[in-house]
Amino acid sequence: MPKHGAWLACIVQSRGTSTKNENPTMDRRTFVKGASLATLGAGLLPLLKSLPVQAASNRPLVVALGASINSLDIHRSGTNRTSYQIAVNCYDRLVSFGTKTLADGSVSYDYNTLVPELATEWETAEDGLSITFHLRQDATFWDGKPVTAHDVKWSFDRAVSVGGFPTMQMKAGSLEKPEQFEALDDHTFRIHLLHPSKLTRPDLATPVPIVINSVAAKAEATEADPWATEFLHRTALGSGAFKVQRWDVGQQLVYERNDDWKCGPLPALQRVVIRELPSTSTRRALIERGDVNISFDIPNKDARELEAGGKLKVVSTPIENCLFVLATNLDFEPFKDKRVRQAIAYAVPYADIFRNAAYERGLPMWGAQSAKPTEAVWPQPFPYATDLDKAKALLAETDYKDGFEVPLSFDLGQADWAEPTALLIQQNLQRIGIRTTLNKVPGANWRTVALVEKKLPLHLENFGGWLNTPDYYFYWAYLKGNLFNSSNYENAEIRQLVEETLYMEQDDPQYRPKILRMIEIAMDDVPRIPLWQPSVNVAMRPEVQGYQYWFHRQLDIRPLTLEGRQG
Amino acid sequence: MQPALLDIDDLTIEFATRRGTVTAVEQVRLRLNKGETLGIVGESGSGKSVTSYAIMRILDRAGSIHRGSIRFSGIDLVGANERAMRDLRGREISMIFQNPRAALNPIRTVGKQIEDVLREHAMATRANAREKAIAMLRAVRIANPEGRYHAYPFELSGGMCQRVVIAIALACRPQMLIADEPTTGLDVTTQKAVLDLIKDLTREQRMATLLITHDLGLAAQYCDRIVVMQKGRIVEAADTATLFSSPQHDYTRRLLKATPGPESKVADLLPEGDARRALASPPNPEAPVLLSVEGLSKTFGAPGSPTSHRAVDNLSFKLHQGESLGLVGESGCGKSTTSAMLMRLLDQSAGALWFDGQDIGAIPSKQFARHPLRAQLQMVFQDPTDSLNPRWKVRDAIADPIRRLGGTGDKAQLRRRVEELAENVGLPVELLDRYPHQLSGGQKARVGIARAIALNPKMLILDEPTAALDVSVQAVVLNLLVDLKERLGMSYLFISHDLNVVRLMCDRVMIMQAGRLVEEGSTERLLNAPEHEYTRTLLAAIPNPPVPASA
Amino acid sequence: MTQTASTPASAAGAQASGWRQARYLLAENPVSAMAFVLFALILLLALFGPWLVPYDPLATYAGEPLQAPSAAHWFGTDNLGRDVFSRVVVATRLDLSIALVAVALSFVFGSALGAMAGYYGGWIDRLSGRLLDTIMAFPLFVLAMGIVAAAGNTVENIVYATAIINLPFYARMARAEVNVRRNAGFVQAARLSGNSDWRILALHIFPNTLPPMMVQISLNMGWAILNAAGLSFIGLGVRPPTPEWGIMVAEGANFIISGEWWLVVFPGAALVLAVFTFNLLGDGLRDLVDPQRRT
Amino acid sequence: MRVSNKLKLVLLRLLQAVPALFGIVLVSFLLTRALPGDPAVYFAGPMADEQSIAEIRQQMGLDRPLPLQFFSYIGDLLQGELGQSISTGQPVLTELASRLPASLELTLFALLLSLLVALPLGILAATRPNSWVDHLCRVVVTAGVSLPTFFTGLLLLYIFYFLLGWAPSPMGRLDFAYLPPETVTGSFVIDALLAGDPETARAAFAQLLLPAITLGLFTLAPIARMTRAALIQVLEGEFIRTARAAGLARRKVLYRYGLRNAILPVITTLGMVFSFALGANVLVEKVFAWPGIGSFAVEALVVSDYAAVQGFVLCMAVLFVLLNLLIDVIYTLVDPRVRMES
Repeated sequence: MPKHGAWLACIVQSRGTSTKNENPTMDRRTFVKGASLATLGAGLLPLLKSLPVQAASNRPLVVALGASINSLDIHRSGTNRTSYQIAVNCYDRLVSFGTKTLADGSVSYDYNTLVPELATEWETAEDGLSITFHLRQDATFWDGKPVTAHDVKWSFDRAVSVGGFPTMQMKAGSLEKPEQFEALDDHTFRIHLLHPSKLTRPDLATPVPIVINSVAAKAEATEADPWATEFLHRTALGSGAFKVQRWDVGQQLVYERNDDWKCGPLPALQRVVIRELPSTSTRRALIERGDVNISFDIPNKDARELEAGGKLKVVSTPIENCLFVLATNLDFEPFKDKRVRQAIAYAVPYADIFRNAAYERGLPMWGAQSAKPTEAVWPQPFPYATDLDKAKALLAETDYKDGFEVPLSFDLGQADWAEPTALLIQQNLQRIGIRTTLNKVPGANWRTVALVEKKLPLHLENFGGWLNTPDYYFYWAYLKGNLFNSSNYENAEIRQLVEETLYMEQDDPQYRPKILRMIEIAMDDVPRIPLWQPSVNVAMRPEVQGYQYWFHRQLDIRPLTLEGRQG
Repeated sequence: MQPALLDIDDLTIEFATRRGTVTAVEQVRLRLNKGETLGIVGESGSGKSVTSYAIMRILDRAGSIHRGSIRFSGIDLVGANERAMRDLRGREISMIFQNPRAALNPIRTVGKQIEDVLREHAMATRANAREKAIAMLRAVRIANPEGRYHAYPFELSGGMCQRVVIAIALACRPQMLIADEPTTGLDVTTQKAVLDLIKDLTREQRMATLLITHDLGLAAQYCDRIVVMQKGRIVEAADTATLFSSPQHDYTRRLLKATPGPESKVADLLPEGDARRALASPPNPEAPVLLSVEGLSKTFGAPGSPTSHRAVDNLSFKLHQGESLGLVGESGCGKSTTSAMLMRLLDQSAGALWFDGQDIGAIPSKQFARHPLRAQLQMVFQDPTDSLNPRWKVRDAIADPIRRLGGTGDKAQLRRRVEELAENVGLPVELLDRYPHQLSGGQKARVGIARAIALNPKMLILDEPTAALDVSVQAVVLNLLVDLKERLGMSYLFISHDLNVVRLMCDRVMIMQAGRLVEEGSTERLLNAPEHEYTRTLLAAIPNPPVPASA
Repeated sequence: MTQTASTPASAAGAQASGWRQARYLLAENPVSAMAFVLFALILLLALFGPWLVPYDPLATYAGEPLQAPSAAHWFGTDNLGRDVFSRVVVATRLDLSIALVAVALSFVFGSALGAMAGYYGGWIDRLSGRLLDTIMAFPLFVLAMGIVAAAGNTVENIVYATAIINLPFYARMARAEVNVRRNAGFVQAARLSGNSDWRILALHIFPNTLPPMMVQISLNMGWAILNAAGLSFIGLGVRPPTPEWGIMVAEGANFIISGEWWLVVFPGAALVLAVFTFNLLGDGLRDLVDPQRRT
Repeated sequence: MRVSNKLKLVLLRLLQAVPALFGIVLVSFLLTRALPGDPAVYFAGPMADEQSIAEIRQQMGLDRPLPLQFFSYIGDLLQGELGQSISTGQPVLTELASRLPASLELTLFALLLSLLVALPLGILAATRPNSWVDHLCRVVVTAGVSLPTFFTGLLLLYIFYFLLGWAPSPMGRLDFAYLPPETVTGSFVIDALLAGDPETARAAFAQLLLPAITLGLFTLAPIARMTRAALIQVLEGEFIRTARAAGLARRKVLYRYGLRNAILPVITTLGMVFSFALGANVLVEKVFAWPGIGSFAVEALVVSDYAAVQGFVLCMAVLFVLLNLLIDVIYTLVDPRVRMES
């Protein structure tokens, strides 16, 4: 237990320090210096060893992935999460997040630092209602065409117009209409804001607002398809650090370095192969045998065992703003009673779950000492721990002292953690008289029944917000009608608080108390019972360096290096 | 005396079965000289085929030569290894089997099959194999041998197939030919042609022949000497004339008697004093007509189409009460189709059927099953094994028609009736609770008869009722049928290809060829003074044993 | 070549009781004998399994998770500390039921359809032929998946799906077996005895098609279990925590690389043994019922 | 005359398959519509709200009544349009075209391996029925069919790749160090050989081996058993006795007379096994990351990817029809009697 506490403290602390650095714009010189250093580090070292490993240098970096890349266009509907890496590696945004070193020595993106990517600098207008970006002069698309503000305008217009996920994500940053975007000249771009929001700038660093080669794209557009979605679906038209050399759908994607990349230090790797390998066992065998360099997003069990094995580097980073929760549905009669929800919160065998489903990867989210939060951070442990007597006592106060029956559902696609968790919960609920039957819901159906129709009485859910603020999480998960509030939970005060804080800067003096109040209600009402904060686990061969954790949970291959090999 | 070509001494063959060892052949001795034809005659189970397999050393896995010696041209065949045997087979000793079509590889052209043997024994090279094969086909008198070379067995008639088998057997000019029931299942005319061919070819090549048959008449006609086997032992051996004129062994005498000849009566088939001997009363020409058939025809396939085939063509006849009418013809002549139509199992294409004054031809076969007249028209089937449901006990098989049509609901009464029927057909009552596979062929035939007469039908069609039976069993069954007819006053339509049996059983005979009636008349007249060419051919083809002198 | 030896003997052997026949065959064929013993064992476990096992098969933490086989846990423990031995034993009943019911269903409906098609021919035959063609032309495993996915993830649906995809095999077989007998002598005789078509089909012909069908049945039993296992492997099987061999193997397979072999080997062995037993039983049964093998 | 007759016969057979194909189209359409998932929800992406889902549903035509959807589906089919897979984002036709060769290569090779083992086993068992060889064969092939493929697959992988390192890394059809050869037949091994690139052929072959063995083990049993049964029956045939009595050599009797006659039921079995294996190697494909048609179908089914499932089923049905036709042709070549009947 103290171990987790310490870990938690570190993160809270690092977060605390970085929030002090308020200036989102970064000195350009600092950046360039950092960049040249990185280039030097990446370029010089391998040079010394280049001769003996010449033969091996043809070998690219190989990444094993469980999921499939189904599109090269993040704006297209139906594009899956795995495909977002194309947006990261092949396209540039105006800005990106900086990085920070975590307590365990691994490197993570830093939500609180924005660094230049296509834009070298940017300023917010006095009235706070527009942001002006100055683009680099030398950036070009792969076809040689310079990147201009018109490309940015077209790309942003596209993102807010195509509908579906990209439009939603843009909206989260209050970017809703094409009229908001203006190309002042070839290298100056302005965003007009509907209202000031703290989420606007970080939203620009997510994978969605990528800059597409609008000239080349428009050439492929048709009347029926004005945004060239069919073309961009299969062909990337970016300015990013890597080009797509080859894409065999369902098998592999090969990245090849764009040697003319200007928006950051030239990547050390020339070629990266993403292999799609559906079987976790196969992936484990491959990384252990050394036939792949990185196995991305591995199961918790493998992470623990491979780390213990000592031959591989395993990085497990708790996913920011993400929780695995046991969600109760308030449309289901017994769960309308808060005490029933609390009884369940006391019945959950947290430690067993953390040990046998999480394999102690991630952070525990139970056992807080006080029912009142003292830190305005999210997620944080809830004031519940396994206490069957208390659970029984609570349940006895309700109309359901003899228990009741309820199906406990989980997503088949998440069975690796959800199934053992569900089994352990099932057993403890049985002990307080709540009889559950386990219900595996196939992946396709899950979103429909759990999130859209919201009709699963009791289920395991894992929402994580890209934008790392508590209000953002609450917006999606605690407001009735919003997608990830699968509990149908509604609380007028929380709604009020979320509406007040959603656009509010985090340094606003009102922000902290409001967030604390929000969290306090969530802890008391517990429509969603946090189990633990999951982590994204990556196993790497020792020669792989430079891995960074990103909120989008995709591999950013740009900073990676292979030690002892020429890029 | 010159050394025999084949010399078998003290041959004993045993089979390992699940109930221990069974001796199939015991202490057999026989000799066969060059150019001689020896007949081995016996009923099923006598060990005659096993003996021949032992000579070829092609006994199946369970069988083994327990004792004795087989010497061929001085070579010890019992001790010879497989390689040596292979050299002998086909080149020195050849064998032909019954059921010629099954004896040929169905998916290889007959020419190739002859070539296989020639090439195996180095009697032909790749270059001249084809030519030699065609020569062989010509030698067995197959017309258009060049064309037939490419034929597959299914494209040839049964007789032709047997000629091909003979061609294979004789291709390498062996010294000895074993013919194991070579004509069983063939029509009489074909049988004669095939046997004549064998006789001619073996004589030409001075080959020794071992003819294995159940038919004494056949053996008499083609063999120089005959050995008679019973239950694995040789009971008598003599030259043909001696055997028929003065049979020594009891069994031989019984066999001779049971074989129908041109002069015999039904009762003669059984030994004198046998209680089962039956006497047929003379026909009564005054008896009323029971069944009247007019213009009966059956066409298969859509009329006018090239596949359409007229199986029965404009058949008309009458059957009187108490009469026994024979219907004779070779395979494919339309006998079975006719009987199916008469039985109302098959709808006719044209023609009228009057039975006992009722127009039964107007009743569709589908509806006849529950018709009151169903009980009056019954049938005894050719194959007693096939006609009994293997999963029904004998008792249930006999009781089935009574249950369905006899209206007997009372169990005890039914039981009594079944036992009475069993007694009537001479079936021991204790066999009633067995399954068909536990009965012998003769017993099965009796069950079939008992079932057919269970409802006291007025008319019985007997479709080759004894074709699958040994002669001694046939003798008993034929007597039984005569006896039943007398006692129950039935009319018989007796379908057969065996004119000798028909002569015994029938008052009148009809000869059928290719769906048409070619000749009809009283048995006496038709068999003694046939008018139609076809009838004469049929008669000429029957192998008749010499009349035993002692009879 | 056996004809000479067998024909006269068959009458003498009439009294050979079924037992003697069975004993002889089993002695002659030790593999079949083994299969019968194994089948008895499986039946025993299916009937009494829940009372024989040392632990509650559903209880987590019956021991430490992921322990290798030991005296306390013969087959080790799984990732939630459940006793693998208890789970394997208790699963027998469910697996056997799935196999039995699925096969029984496809047998009953398949053979009824096939028998009618074979007996009547004509449009019934053509219609059922088309229907079977349609089922056969489906990739069977995907059809089973589709049915279970569409109808819901329950044991009943798994059984129905398995029954449907096996149906054509029985129907074809029944059709062929009936077809060759529809004009057999004993059928003609039955017609002469005044039996209706239905009676002939049901009482005369159908019982005779049983021996080859028996073999098919026993072979399919194993196949049915494998089918359920395959469905489990892709997450469409029996719902947890119910122990079922297929799921256990499917989940256990993920532990092969990490070295926890007992999670897959024991349920896998049970599955193999069961399928194996059914397959061998099929051969044994054919020997028993095949009249040609009787002397 | 003869040739045109044959052609007519083939066309007739294809025509006869039309009702079955229509049945398949209808059943697969209804089956996919009965699947619980909502493709619009899936397609709309993780953050979509109800409005955007409704928009997408309309775009995909899923808001229209079923019969209308069916007719437009049939209309598309007749134009050769199979639709687009929502899960992979590719036209179904493209997916099938790229994945079918992989499945066919795997299945055919597995069957070849299986035949190479099963035929001799079957022959051995048939020539010595009820001997210890026979029993051993029985045990071996039964064990093969009793092992779930995903179990054998992972076990083989564990032993031959993970522990021994003999097998290449199980990463699909070809290691990324090699470029896939130009497509001629669709089989990497053959295409690489045709392109004169033995190195790539060898690599592709190495990738193929383990999954093929896994699948082959499973198909061993039906082939071996059918060979045994058919051969025993043929060897009891009278023409075999004739051949023996004519002194033909043992081998000639066994192969030219016995096996050639026994091969017909084996071919039928082979056809059944083939179509079964092609759909059922889903599990093998998953373990060996084989980009085949089976895993595609399963993924599609799990996400209610209508077009993909329907396309797959139709593709398999067409294959099935063609396969049966091929078997008929083989039958006619082997058995002259069939020629006659037709």
